[in-house]
Parts: sequence; C-alpha cells; structure tokens
Amino acid sequence: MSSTVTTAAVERTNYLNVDYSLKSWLLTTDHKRIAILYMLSITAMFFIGGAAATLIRLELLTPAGDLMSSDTYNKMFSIHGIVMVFFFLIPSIPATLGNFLVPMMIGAKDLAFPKINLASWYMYITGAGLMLYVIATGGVDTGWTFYPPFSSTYSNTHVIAAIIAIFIAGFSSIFTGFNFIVTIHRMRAPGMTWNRLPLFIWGHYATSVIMVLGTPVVAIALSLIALERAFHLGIFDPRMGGDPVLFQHLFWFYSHPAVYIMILPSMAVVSEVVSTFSRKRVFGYYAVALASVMIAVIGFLVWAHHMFVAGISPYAALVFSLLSYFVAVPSAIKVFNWTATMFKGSITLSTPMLYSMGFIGLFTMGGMTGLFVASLGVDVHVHDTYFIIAHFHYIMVGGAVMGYLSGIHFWWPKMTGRMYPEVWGKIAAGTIFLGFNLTFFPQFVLGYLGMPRRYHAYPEEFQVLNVMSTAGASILAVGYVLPLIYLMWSLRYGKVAEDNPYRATGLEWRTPSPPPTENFAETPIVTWDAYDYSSLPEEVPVAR
Amino acid sequence: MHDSAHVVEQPGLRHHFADMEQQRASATLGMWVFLVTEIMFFGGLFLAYLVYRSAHFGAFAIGSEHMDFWLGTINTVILLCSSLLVALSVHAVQVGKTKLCAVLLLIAALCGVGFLGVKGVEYYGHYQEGAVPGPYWHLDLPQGTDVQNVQMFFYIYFVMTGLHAIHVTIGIGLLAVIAWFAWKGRYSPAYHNPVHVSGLYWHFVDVVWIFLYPLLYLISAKKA
Amino acid sequence: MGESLPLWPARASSMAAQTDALVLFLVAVTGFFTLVIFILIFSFAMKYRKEKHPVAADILGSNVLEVTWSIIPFGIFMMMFVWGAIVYMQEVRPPANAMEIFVVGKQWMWKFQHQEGQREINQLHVPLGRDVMLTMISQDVIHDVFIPAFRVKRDVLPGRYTTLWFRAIKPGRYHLFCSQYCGTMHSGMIGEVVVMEPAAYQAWLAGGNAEGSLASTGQKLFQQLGCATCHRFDTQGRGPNLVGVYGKPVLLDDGRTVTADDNYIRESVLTPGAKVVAGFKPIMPSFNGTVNEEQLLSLVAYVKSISQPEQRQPASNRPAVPAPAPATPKGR
Amino acid sequence: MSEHIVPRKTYYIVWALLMALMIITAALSRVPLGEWNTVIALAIATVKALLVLLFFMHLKYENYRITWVAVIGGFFWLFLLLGLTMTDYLTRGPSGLAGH
Repeated sequence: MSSTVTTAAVERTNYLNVDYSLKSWLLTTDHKRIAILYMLSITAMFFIGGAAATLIRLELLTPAGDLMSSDTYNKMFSIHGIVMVFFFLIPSIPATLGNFLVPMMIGAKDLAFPKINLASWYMYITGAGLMLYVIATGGVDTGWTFYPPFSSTYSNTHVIAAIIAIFIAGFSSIFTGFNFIVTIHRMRAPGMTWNRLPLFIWGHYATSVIMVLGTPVVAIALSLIALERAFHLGIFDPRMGGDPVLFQHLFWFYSHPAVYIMILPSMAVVSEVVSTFSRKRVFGYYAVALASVMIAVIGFLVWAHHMFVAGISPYAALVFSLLSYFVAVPSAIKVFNWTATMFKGSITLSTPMLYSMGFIGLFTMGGMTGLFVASLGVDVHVHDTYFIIAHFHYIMVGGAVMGYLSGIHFWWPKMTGRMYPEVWGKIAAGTIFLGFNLTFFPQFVLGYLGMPRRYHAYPEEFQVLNVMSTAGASILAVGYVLPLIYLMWSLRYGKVAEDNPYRATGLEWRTPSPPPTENFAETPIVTWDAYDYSSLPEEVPVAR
Repeated sequence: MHDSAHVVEQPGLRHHFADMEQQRASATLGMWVFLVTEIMFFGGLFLAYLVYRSAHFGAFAIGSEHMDFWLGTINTVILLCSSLLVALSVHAVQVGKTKLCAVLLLIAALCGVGFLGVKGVEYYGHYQEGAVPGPYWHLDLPQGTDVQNVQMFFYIYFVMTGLHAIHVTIGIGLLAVIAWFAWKGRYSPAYHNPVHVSGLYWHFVDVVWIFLYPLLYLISAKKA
Repeated sequence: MGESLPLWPARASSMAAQTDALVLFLVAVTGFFTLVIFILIFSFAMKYRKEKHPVAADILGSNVLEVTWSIIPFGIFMMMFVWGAIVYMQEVRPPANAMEIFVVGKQWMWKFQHQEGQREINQLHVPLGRDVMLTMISQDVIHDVFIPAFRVKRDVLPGRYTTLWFRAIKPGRYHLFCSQYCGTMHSGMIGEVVVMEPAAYQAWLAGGNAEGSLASTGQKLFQQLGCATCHRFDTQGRGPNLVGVYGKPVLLDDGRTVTADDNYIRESVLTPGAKVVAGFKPIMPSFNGTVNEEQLLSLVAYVKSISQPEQRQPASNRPAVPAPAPATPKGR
Repeated sequence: MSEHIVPRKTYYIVWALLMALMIITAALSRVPLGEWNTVIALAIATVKALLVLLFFMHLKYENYRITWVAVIGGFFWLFLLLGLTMTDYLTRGPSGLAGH
C-alpha cells in the first residue's frame, strides 16, 4: 500500500510543487506559501530571541554581573523582549497557521486581499531586518516597554531604529488582522454560517479585532517617543511639562491586549486539537466562541493594571483591578470547557494533544497567577519582580508557544504532506513541559522574595533559585531544538500523510495534503456543524 | 499572476472571489476596517490633547490665539469642497461619465495640494512668529504666561496637523492615481469600487480635520 | 538576609502580614482549582483512552454548567478584588501623623533627607513602630522604591511627587531595590533600610552631621531667592501669604480650586503661571533651573512648617520665620 | 444587490449644510460662553462628521450591518481609550500632571 500512496501523493499538483522557482515564492499571493514564508522568518527570530534568553539565564547563574557588562545585559533583555514579542509571538500563530488555515477552514480560495497579505510579509521582513541591523550595530537598551523619559532622553542606543522596526512590523500585523476580518465576513463558503465556524476561526476573528484596534495606538505612542528623541518634543517629557505616565497608558492600551493576540490563537488551536483527539464535539461551542470575543473586548478595558504602582490615581487603580477580574471569567470558561470536552471522549494522546494538554495546564497556572497580580494588594509587592516574569512566561511561553507547537504538529501533515515522527514529538513535548516548569516555577518564589526584574546582578540569597531556573532553561532549550530537527527530518523521511490522518472534521481536512493552490477542487458546500464527527464519510479500515 | 485568467466577462474580478458583489463588499469592508485603525491611530494624539488641555486650559487657549483663524477656516472650506467633489465623482462614474469622474477627482486632489500649501504658509507663519518649540522658540507672550504649557499646545498642534498632512499627501496620491485610471477608462458603472473606496479614505481625512479645526483653532481664550 | 535558600520574605512591616494573608488565600484558592483541573485532565486522559473507550459520548454542552462555572469563579474573583482593594487602600493612604522623609532618586543612587536635616545615600534609617511616609521624586528617569520585607513599592517619577508609607515592626536591615528599569546600573541602584529601636534612632539622628532642620534650610533658601519679598506674612504682599496655606484649598484666578499640596507648591515654584491664585497677577518668575529637587523639597518642608499648629512644630526657630520684608523690594 | 446611486442633489445639500455648520461654529467661537464653547464646538463637529459619514461615505445606504458595527466600534474604542484614561487623570488630584 505504502508505495502506491507515495507515488500518487507526489504526483498530485499541490501548492508546494506547482512551481519551484524562487520568484514563485517571493511574489506569491497564495496564502499557504505566505504562511510558509512567515513560518521560516518567525522561526529564525524565535531562535535569535532564544539566544538572548540563553545569555540572560547564563548571566544570572551567579549573583555578580560577571558574564557581561551591565549595558550588554540590558541590551540582551531588551532584544529578547522586543524580538520575542513583536517579531515572534504576535505573528506566530496568526501569520503562519492562521494564514494557512483561515481561508481553508471557511472554504475560500484565498484571503480577501492576497497582495496585501504578501505586503504584510514584506513589511514584517523589513521590520525584522531593521531590528537585526539594530542588534548587529549595538542594540537597544530600553526594554521592550520603551518607557520615557529613559527611552526618549537618556538612552543612547538605537532607540529610533528599533521603534521604526516595531512600527513597520506593527503595520504588517494590522494588515494580517484586517485581511482576516474581511475574509471571515465575506469569503465563507455556502453553508458556512457563523454558528458552524470552527473555533479556530472564532479565535482568529477575536485576535484580528485586537490587532486592528490596538496596534495603531502603540504605533503612535512609539512614534511620539521617536519624535521626542529626534525633535525634542515634550509630550512625555517631564522637564517640558509632559507626563511620562501618559506613554504608559498608550503603550499598555495595546500591549495588554497584545497578550491576547498571543494567547487567543493558541486557544483556537487547542479547541481544534482537543476536540479532534477526543473525537468529541467541543463542549459548549457557543460559550467558547463567545468567550473568545469577550476576551478581545474586555481585554481592552484592563490595561492600567500594569500601572498600579506607576502613579495613577487610586480610583483608577480600583476600576482597572475590578475590570481585570472580569476578563478572567471567559478565560476560566474556556479551560472548563476544554476539560469537559475530554470527559467521556475517546482520547488519543498523540503529540499535538500532549502539547495542548500542556497548554491547558500551563495556561491555567499562568491565569491563576494572573489573579494574584490583578489583586491590588498583592500587585504592589510583586509588580516588576520575577513573579511577573514567571506569570507572563506561563501565559506567553507555556501558553502561546505550547499552542503554536501543538498547531504546527497538528497541521504539519496538511502543510507539508508528511507526518512528524510521533515518538520524538512526544519526547519533545515532555521535555518542554518539564524544562518550562523548572525554569519558571522558581521565578514565582524569587519574585515573591523580592527579586526585581531586569537585574543584572542580584543579592546572594537568590542564587539557588536562579541556578534552578537556568538549569530548567537548558532543558527547555533542548526541548525547542528537538522539534526543529525532527520536523526538518520529517520533510524528507517522514511518513507520507493522508488527506485526513486524524479523521478531523474541518474543511482543511477534506482536501488533499498538501492542498492544491486553489485549496479546493470546487467550492465546498457546508451542511454540518463544526466538530460533527458523524459528518465524515464512513470510516474505511485503512491497512497500515 | 492568476488575475482574471478564467473569468472573461467580468473585468476587474479577482480569481479568488465568487462574484463582483463579494469583491465589492470585501474591498469596502476592508477600507472601513482600515479607517477604524486610523481612528485609533489619531486616537492616541486626541488622548494627549485631551489630557493636557483638561489640565492646562488657559495655556491651550493662549496657544490657540496664535493660530491663524482665517487660514484654518479657508483650509476647512477647501477640504469640505474637495469632499463634495469626491462624492460627485462617485456619482459620475456610477452614471457612466468616467471622464467627468476623472476631472472631479483631479480637482479634489488639487484641493488637497492647495490645503497643503495653505498649511505650509501657516507653518511658515508659526516659524516666523517663533511659535516652534525648541531653539527657534521666541513667541511673544505676556509676562507670567504658562509658557511651558503653551509649548505643549504647539507640540500637539504640530504632531496632529503633521500626521493629518501626511494623510492628505497619501490621499492626493491615491486620488491622482484613481483619476488617471478613470481617465483611461478602467472604471464603469459595473466596476468602479476603487473610486468609492479611495473616496472613503479622502472623506475620512476630511472627518479628522472637522475635529481638528475647532479643537486647535477655535479654543475660546475669553473665559466667561 | 543571609539564608542560602529563603522561600518567604521577612515580614518587617505592618503591611507584610496583611499582604501575606491575602497571598495565602490566593494560593489556597487557585492551588485548589489548578489541582482540580490537573487531576481531571489527567484522569480523563487515562480513563477515556481510545483503547478503553472507543466510542465518544455525544455531548454538546450544558448551559447550566456554563452559567455555574461562570458565576462561581466570578464570585470568588470579586472576593479577591475586594480584599486586594482593601489592602491597597491602606497602602496608598498614609496615616495623617506619619513622619515624613524625602527621597530623591537619580541614576543610580538614592538620596534620603530626614526632616531633622540628616541626609544619607543608599541607606535609610527609620525608627521601629512609627508610621513613616516617603515623599519621593526623581531627578531623571522613572525609578521605583521597593522594600520587599515591607511589601511596599511605588514608582518615583520625575516631575511629580509620589508617596509611600510603612510602619516597620521588626528591627533589622532590609533590601531596598529600584524596581523600575532605569538604565545601565539599574541593578546597582540598591540600598538598605535600617530599622532601629526608637531610642537608637534618636541617637542616630543626634549623631549626624545635620546643618539644621530641612524646614530651616528651606527658610534660608526662601530668603535667599527673594521669595519673601512678595510672599509676605501679611496681606500687603504682591504674592499670596503662605502661612497656613499648606493642605488648604486655594481658589485660582480661572475659577478652579486646588489643594495646596506638595505637588502644587513644587509646580508653583517651577511654572508659576500654571495655577495662579485668584486676586494675584501672574508676575512671579519661574525658578525652573534655579533650584534643584533637593532645594525644592526643603522649600516644600518650609511652607509646610509655617502651616503647622504650634504644638507640632519641630524644635526649630519658628518665631524668626516672619522675617520683616525689606523696605525696597529686590528685583529679580 | 448593487450600490445605491445617491442623487447629486443630496450631495449639494449636505455640502451646504456642512458649510453652514462651519460658519456657525467659527462664529460661535468668538462668543464667550465658557465651558459651552467647547461643548457646542464638539457637538457641531460631530454633526458635521456624521453628515460626511452618512452621505458622502454612503453609510446611510450601506447594505451590510457589519459596516455600521465597524464604524460604531471604532468610535466606541476611541471613547474607551479616552474615557478610561481620564478615570486616571481626572482623579489624580489637582497637580497630578505637574512638571518641571
């Protein structure tokens, strides 16, 4: 059987083998190829950000600042933050899996604006290139938060260039967002009504709303910082009557919802994966879909919880603390519904499922510690300490990256036509889960003990926990390199994938792997609800 | 590219759309969503304006007195007229008068150029008066004036009108290109959505000015 | 300090026990729910393995459950919010009779000024059992005073005073960190809080090299800068009489009313035109660039001292304060 | 369904209204009314913006509800940004913005 399948699969024309020229890649308007371009670029950025993280953890092995100078250390965490947030996490799932899958899942031939989609990748590449230039020529030392007046007046690094890089990358994100919104509204196949949309689409819709509404605000805030440096404007400069806290408002108006840009697509992946490998409809489809939208909306009302000790009025602090608890409710709903989806399912613990279960566990812990920092009395103590570092890494690495890896494995056969190696996948999932917890759990304790973030040197009594954290980070690093190796290996040696290897229900599984350029031979007509496993053709026993 | 390779009878239809209506609705929605982004883009500056004006009303009123009321008003008239021309150009192409559409768009774009010209004259006036914060600041203000916050008014004024001027410039380019295509006969009553969508952008630029005009030029200095 | 693997910070202020109680409550509640989720996922993954449970049940969802697991967490969250808010409101409201210490942060050191005149750098001596309020300002970028053992933290902003208060309950030496990233030596901008028995503190105060109280320094400055020319202690001055002004509402010439607090005094010295007192002309020149943050703080201390009731006066030379105005006003 | 063709007359009337409102707002700004100056100026600006949105930008003739949702959503988010930030600035106390 295997040899005939192989031949048949290879001979079929698909989006990958339709044209091998470099030009056909660089000028492509095919959303699937753009997704691949994005995947390659963000993977490169991930490892650059990861290299900076490695150096940070190595420096923190000892209390003294001995591995590198203070300035170098400050640049390292700034580069780590900027690269990971703006050049990896924000585009991660939306620009790769989202680009690849949003049109396919709704039965469209492409996104609504294919050329703008390509333009968005070029903007991303321009921004990333500029950022690499910044890194290569001396870096930037403001942290990813760019707080004035340090960034606007005191730092003497490449702040303006870094801001331009982020600005350009931000517009690539806006382009992705409004492309998705229009596509989801206008390009659905006949019968693909809103209440039949896969939850992946709901998640990406909510994400896109945040991208479109939030990104311009951080763009203007950062532009003002650049203008203050270049032309000595005083809008945030206290020496000229400006208020530096105003920048923080503008910055967090985007940058808090940006956390949901990172986590909502991961939640979207997890909803697909948990349902597929439990062979059961997502428990409470409407609740999960609504929760995505609620997170996107309420996520915009909570930004000043990053500023409880920054000199805002106590009244505003109360308002924002209260609203912060509101946003925890839809997140809790999602976790409960995924758990309930597994109840009485028929569960296969394959690699994507392990990553997704890891996601639920780590996201739960990240979310629960979010309740600590939303609480005013506790936040005063833990703000700007390693408690915060641990908390948001649980969300953004434990959550967003686990979800990303889950999705990459899940749709790997669809994207490449090859299966990932299952055993290695499971080993990597376990390694990452273990390494992650060992890295970041000690940081909760460190933070509560009072170790401030962005510290190059620290008092001796914090060393044991820091050593544990660095040890965990080395395991984590191995865990991240593993998928890179075996996934590349699988491109050549992996088992040839069937069209629907997991017998999942989405439209993307009802077209060949890899799909043809036009996605579907003919526009599908949808007559079933999402995750309706009875809608699949009768299971034909396949000889293996 | 795959553009309209297999659908001959519908010029302008892209391959991935099912029909013209889907394409038209997509492009229109796309522009509206983009304009929402633009609202938030200007929103950051409106916030800065609101924060400082609510704290330093008097200084902002003094700053506003150094605006040229008449030039600001003339620019408002210019933009409102250009918006009318753009609206009429959509009508012209809808009824098949594509050459008229092109001419109207071109005049609207020229209005935009005129707007930028007047704005330039205003900026030069501020420079001469010494109202540019920084080394060239030598604005003649009565003793005891809250100079720092008058400067704050000018920071915000220059950033807001500067950003708006950038949008006007982009709009001029957009209208000129669309006018050129219209003149070449690319649009028809059946397919003219680019005219409509570019028009949306131009009207948005107008809407921003409608708010900037009273906020920057018409702050009453005379307190009750 | 000194333990090799501490797992809980010292509890050295009145705030610490309250914060810790709230944290332990949060740990208990969130720990319980996290455990429940973990156990459920793990046991479902085991119990409903495909091998054991080949056919999945067809369950769509349950509105009752959705409502339940929305409302119950929401109720718990509200408890967390209210408790956290109560603790926070105590943290942000300094007690009325707290003793005040001025803090000036700059890249990368802390300067502390006691009312009695002592100055110290990167070290802060405070008495045990006494409410202490820090009034803080930065000379350059944003800093942040963070004393983990006290569970208190507040950003130190340039251009505006912020405050923080605590009551130390345990003698000892505790870390003071700058916890808002402030540039190259951010991690070197650390200090030590020394909590002393009140008697030892008094001895320390007396042993210092103070040149008179902060208020008297401010008074001298008030004379030197010529402030007293216009701000006379009668109603004849060209500027408002400052006696008794501190903490009181002030009517401005544009009809607004402000409270004459530290920030208002500071603003009035630096940008006098911003909030002019009703009935006075905006003739005061700006002292921006003339006085530094420490001098400003001493002026604030002085203005404050001439508003305090007699019995709470520090042992300074109060009667000398209303200096007779010079016959011919000095021009500035 | 295709686009609605708005008669030219509508455009002329809207334009005339816009010009009239502009003259009113410019004239009223010279009359000292205290706080009301701001309120009136912003109210007139809002009416003008609505006229442009509804007629010039064809919102009134829009076939799809989502366009309305987008426009209202955009302005609502702007309001959130301004409103929630002002909960801080309006409650900071009189000198919450004091600078050097």
